[in-house]
Amino acid sequence: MFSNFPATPPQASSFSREHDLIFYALLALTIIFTVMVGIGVIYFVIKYKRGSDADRSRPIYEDARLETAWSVIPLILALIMFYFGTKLFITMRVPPADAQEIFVIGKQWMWHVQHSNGVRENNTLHVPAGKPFKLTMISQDVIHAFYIPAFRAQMHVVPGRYTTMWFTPTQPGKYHLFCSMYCGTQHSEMGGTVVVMEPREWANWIENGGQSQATLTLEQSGERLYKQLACNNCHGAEDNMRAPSLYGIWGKKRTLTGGRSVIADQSYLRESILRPHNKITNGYSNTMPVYDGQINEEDVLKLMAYIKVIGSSVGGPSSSGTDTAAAVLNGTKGTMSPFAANAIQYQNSSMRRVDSTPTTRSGELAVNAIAAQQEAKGN
Amino acid sequence: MAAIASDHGHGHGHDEALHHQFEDMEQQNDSYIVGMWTFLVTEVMFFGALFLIYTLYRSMYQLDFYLAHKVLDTRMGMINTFVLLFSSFTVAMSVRFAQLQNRMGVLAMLGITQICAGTFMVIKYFEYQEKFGHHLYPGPGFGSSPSYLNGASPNFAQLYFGLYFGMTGLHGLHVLIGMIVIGYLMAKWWRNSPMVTKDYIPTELVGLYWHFVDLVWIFLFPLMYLMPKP
Amino acid sequence: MSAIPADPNVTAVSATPRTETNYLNADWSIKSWLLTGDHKRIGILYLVTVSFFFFLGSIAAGLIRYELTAPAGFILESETYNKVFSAHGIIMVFLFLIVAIPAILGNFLLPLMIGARDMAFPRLNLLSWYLFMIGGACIMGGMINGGVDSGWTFYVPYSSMYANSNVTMVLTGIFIAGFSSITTGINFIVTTHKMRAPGMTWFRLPLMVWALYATGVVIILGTPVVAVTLLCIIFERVFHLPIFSAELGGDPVLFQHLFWFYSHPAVYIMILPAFGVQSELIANFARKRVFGYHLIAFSSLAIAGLGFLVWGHHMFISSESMYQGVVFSLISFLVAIPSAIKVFNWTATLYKGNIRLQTPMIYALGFIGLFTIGGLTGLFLGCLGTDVHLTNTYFIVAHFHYVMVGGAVTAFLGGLHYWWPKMTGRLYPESIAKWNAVLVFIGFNLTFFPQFIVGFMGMPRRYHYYYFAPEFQPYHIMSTLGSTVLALSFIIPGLYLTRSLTKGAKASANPWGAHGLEWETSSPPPTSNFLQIPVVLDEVYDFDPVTEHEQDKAAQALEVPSYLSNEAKSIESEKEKR
Amino acid sequence: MASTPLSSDSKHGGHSHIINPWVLFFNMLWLMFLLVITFIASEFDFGNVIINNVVAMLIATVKAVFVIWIFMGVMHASKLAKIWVVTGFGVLFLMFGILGDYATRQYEPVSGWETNVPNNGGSAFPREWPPQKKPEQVGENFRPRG
Repeated sequence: MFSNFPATPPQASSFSREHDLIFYALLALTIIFTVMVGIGVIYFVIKYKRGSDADRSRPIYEDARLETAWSVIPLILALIMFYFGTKLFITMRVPPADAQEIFVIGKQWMWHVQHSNGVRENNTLHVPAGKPFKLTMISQDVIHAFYIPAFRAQMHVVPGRYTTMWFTPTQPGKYHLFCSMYCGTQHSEMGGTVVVMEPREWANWIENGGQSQATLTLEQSGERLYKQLACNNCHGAEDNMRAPSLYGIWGKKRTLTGGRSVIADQSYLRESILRPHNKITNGYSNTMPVYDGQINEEDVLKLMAYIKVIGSSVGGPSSSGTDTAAAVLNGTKGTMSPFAANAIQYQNSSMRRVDSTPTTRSGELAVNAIAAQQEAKGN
Repeated sequence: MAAIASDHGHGHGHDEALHHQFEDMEQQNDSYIVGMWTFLVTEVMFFGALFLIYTLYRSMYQLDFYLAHKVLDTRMGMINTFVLLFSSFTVAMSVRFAQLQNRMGVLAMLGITQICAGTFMVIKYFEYQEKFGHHLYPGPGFGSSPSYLNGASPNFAQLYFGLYFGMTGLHGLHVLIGMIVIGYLMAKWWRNSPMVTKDYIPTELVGLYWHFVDLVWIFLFPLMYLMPKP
Repeated sequence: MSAIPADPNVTAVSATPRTETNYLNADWSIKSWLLTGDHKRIGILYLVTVSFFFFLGSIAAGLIRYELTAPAGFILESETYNKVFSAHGIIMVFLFLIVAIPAILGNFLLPLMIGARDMAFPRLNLLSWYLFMIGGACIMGGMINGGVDSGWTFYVPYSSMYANSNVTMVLTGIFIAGFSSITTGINFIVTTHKMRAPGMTWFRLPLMVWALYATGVVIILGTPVVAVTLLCIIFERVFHLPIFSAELGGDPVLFQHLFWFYSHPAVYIMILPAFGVQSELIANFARKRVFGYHLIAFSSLAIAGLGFLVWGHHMFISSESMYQGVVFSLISFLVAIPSAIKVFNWTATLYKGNIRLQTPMIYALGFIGLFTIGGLTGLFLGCLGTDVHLTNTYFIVAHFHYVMVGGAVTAFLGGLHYWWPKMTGRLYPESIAKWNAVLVFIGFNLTFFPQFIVGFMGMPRRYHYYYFAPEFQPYHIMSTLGSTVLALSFIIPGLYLTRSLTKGAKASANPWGAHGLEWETSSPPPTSNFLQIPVVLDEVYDFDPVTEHEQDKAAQALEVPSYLSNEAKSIESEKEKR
Repeated sequence: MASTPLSSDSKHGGHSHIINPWVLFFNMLWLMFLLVITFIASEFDFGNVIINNVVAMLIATVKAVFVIWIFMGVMHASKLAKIWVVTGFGVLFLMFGILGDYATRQYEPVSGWETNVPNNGGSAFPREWPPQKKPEQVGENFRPRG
């Protein structure tokens, strides 16, 4: 029909087509029988209405042949439909051996999905087109039902026992995910989106821990921002006409115009980014634009992290100090414990794109952040 | 419909025990018996559902149920079964006496039945008391004396005792209701009320009910008290 | 058409002379009503109370529909919405549908139809009304006290561990109301077996009696199971006896098994009496014996029997074993056949009849249409493959409303109109009633047809919000518009039927010229139903459309409206005076 | 009519057949004997837990039949009452069809891991067994899950 007034759900899994065929066959039967009965009723009512001159002689009250006919014909039709329906159902209930397993936990009122490589998401499910998936599901509290209309797949999620469903998505796109078994106050909001991706896109996604791009550390995103804001046009590796280099600046004493001097610490750097005209380094003029109100505190923090990295290096980029910087930026993380690296990543989570999920934030990485803290305490 | 007036209207209108809607005593008695049986069928389904739940859980957790059931006192269960079987006999006898319109016989038999029912309830009371004392009532304090669990999983043992208290409790409730009904019937007989003396059916109905209570216990006893070792 | 739907042989047929005292005016005191053993008075008591509950349930339905016009709701909180739909379900199922036709029409008609003075156990019958009232009061008490939000199905562990404590009270109410049904069922069975008038053989019974008998059997065998299942939840809540607790290894799905073991047959408690009413209406307004009487009678029993074998089709996706699912699906397809037979037989009854399109007949014809759609959409849900997608959606909501409202309520209204003169001794205004019957049909389809579509699109049932799926909204708006029409069409009969109690024309013993023992006695009948117990000599539905048609023709030739008997004429002139 | 004993008026009482008291008495003795048999059978191992249970239930059923047939007077009751008794137990039997679900679940061709745990009835909570290997648990209400 009209695109903004749909009457059918999208077909997005390997079951959809077969399901819809059976559905429309049943629909045709329904229409045929309803119309038959309807026409029969209307015709008889008009013809044999009181006072009409229709022939009423020799009425029939019982007719074994007729009654057998309309018992047996619907029976045969019913059995045919039963056969096809059952065939589809058995397909739906028997996952293929190569199906990849996904674990689903239902709780009031959210879906918690865990992919087999540990990627977690809440109220969303990312799957690639063309690959069978088997969902093993359990509930933490009451009975829920995992329902994806576009896949024609639905299964109860029961506490105390695993239930399974499987499907092969076929059509990339975003589809509804519902909880269809009444589960309490926010039952209607227990749902979200199923995102069917192109296989390659999905492979990337799952590789990057549930995000379309690899997560960046605070420093990495600072570097990106540094280039984005074109800081590097002036603040290069060496001092130049326009601006001093920031390499090796961290913790150094800076002489300002007017003779005052300050230590290049966080608060100085912050002020110099936001309101550079307040403290101008000796020998330079006030050419840097004011970033106050232009970038937010988060960006300042990122820039600060990057400047700290390059500022801690000695001299130019070729000097030994930058190795650490490069190591940090490249994600090899130097001597940092893996927990700490995760902690940084955790701190960095605000960089995430919209399709990232809150659990990644509060899940594994968060746990590692806490572990890192404890590790630090222990040391 | 060409219907003609029937010639047998209230032919037995003078019969005190005959209700106005019936034609004769036979129809009335038959109706009451059939009515009571339909009611008993509902009772069968009522307890049947519980037996079904019990069967399922026991087949799932045989060993735990076996270990948990050891706490029950088989002797007490046996005595209770004997008591109920005997009371069934006395009730059957009271129906017989009612048919013979032997008022004292009925009263004596129903009296013995009441004593049996009382004995049953007293024994049940002691059994329950023991379970409560051993912290075997399901709920937060369950199994705080683990030695009484005989090593059964506290979870599954709780299921067992949940069903034990549920089923024997409902059965006990039926015994109590039976005692009240029999007491009422005895009062009627005592006062020589024509409702019971002229018509044995009320006594028969109470008897049927009491036999049903016995019937439930006949299944409850081996299921709850006498589990074979898995 | 005249306001008096009369028949040429009205006065000729009514064998019993009209008496001044009837069951209504025999005694006016309130005590005489509250302590009555008279099945007719109990039927009227049920009518009053059940209408009240229907009113409450309808208000809840209206709230639901109104709320759903907006994707994010606009008058109710989610919690309130859940309580409202639970109230709608609980009231409509336990306090209206299960009781409506059996306890109102069944109670009133069963002894009249078989030629008995009363039910076999009048006091039990009265007890059943009191149990119903106590149960209803408990349910209402729980709802006034804050309401329950567990839905009418009370699935564990939601109802046993997560819902609020009102559940206990409401469940107690349902438990008690269940015993009310059981007592009614016992009465139906014993009455049908033992109280038939001389000559009333099994195959002379009106089909309504067959249907009520089958209903009684279903009530007797099913209700105790749900009673004990709900009792288990009470145990769990009040006495901490874990029965379905998943934490301790119990199985919540077992609750569903036991619940549907009753609740599927309960569907037949609701619809079988409707079949009975339908057969009566079709036969009496087509002026013809029901086509395939035996087959319809047996199909009632077949439905009652097979109804106990299909409970699992509510659980295809609730982790029930796949193998059992296949078996249940097969039996569900088989149970569709007796229903289909009935529809075809009713249609075939019209053939060569002498059809009178009066109000009850319009309801009956509407029933055929709606029940056909309701029944056939049941196949979508009995069919395993499609059920996986459609269950728990608005498709299933639409399906069972087609069967329950389109079937049971339509039949109830038709039956109420048909037997209204017998119950009250008054005639209702025919023309407005006729148009209203058409309105019910239109309003109903407008309300529930869009729900099939929105269900197929995947809108889950019991959803308060759907802001994340705005494509559902147009259908909800259509549905709400339809429900306004439907609500109107339920209010109108309430008004004109109430008005007819005092203002309506007096009805003769047999205003329809219908066939059946209940029309042999006066309207309203005397307390003892029949002055003398009738002896039945002729077959059921012994109409003769040919002769009737000839009589009509002859009367037309004389230009005298044949249906105006002397009695009716006098009423007509009285009306003119007024 | 009402003053005469009902037994003498066979037409009046319909099926009110008066059972010989000795029949009732011996029925009681027989039931008590069966009760003792039940007890003995429960102590005796017939080789298989299923057979043991079936034997116990068979004896109970025999007892039930004697209660229904003689004490409850179905022996002399109308055909209708008999039909109802049979229907009641028949539908009860149907209801036990619910167990078919649990019996067939384990054959489902789903590669789940819950089926690896034998005799756990499909419950996701694994049972720890045998118990004697466990350390003594004192004062602990619930065994840790999983």
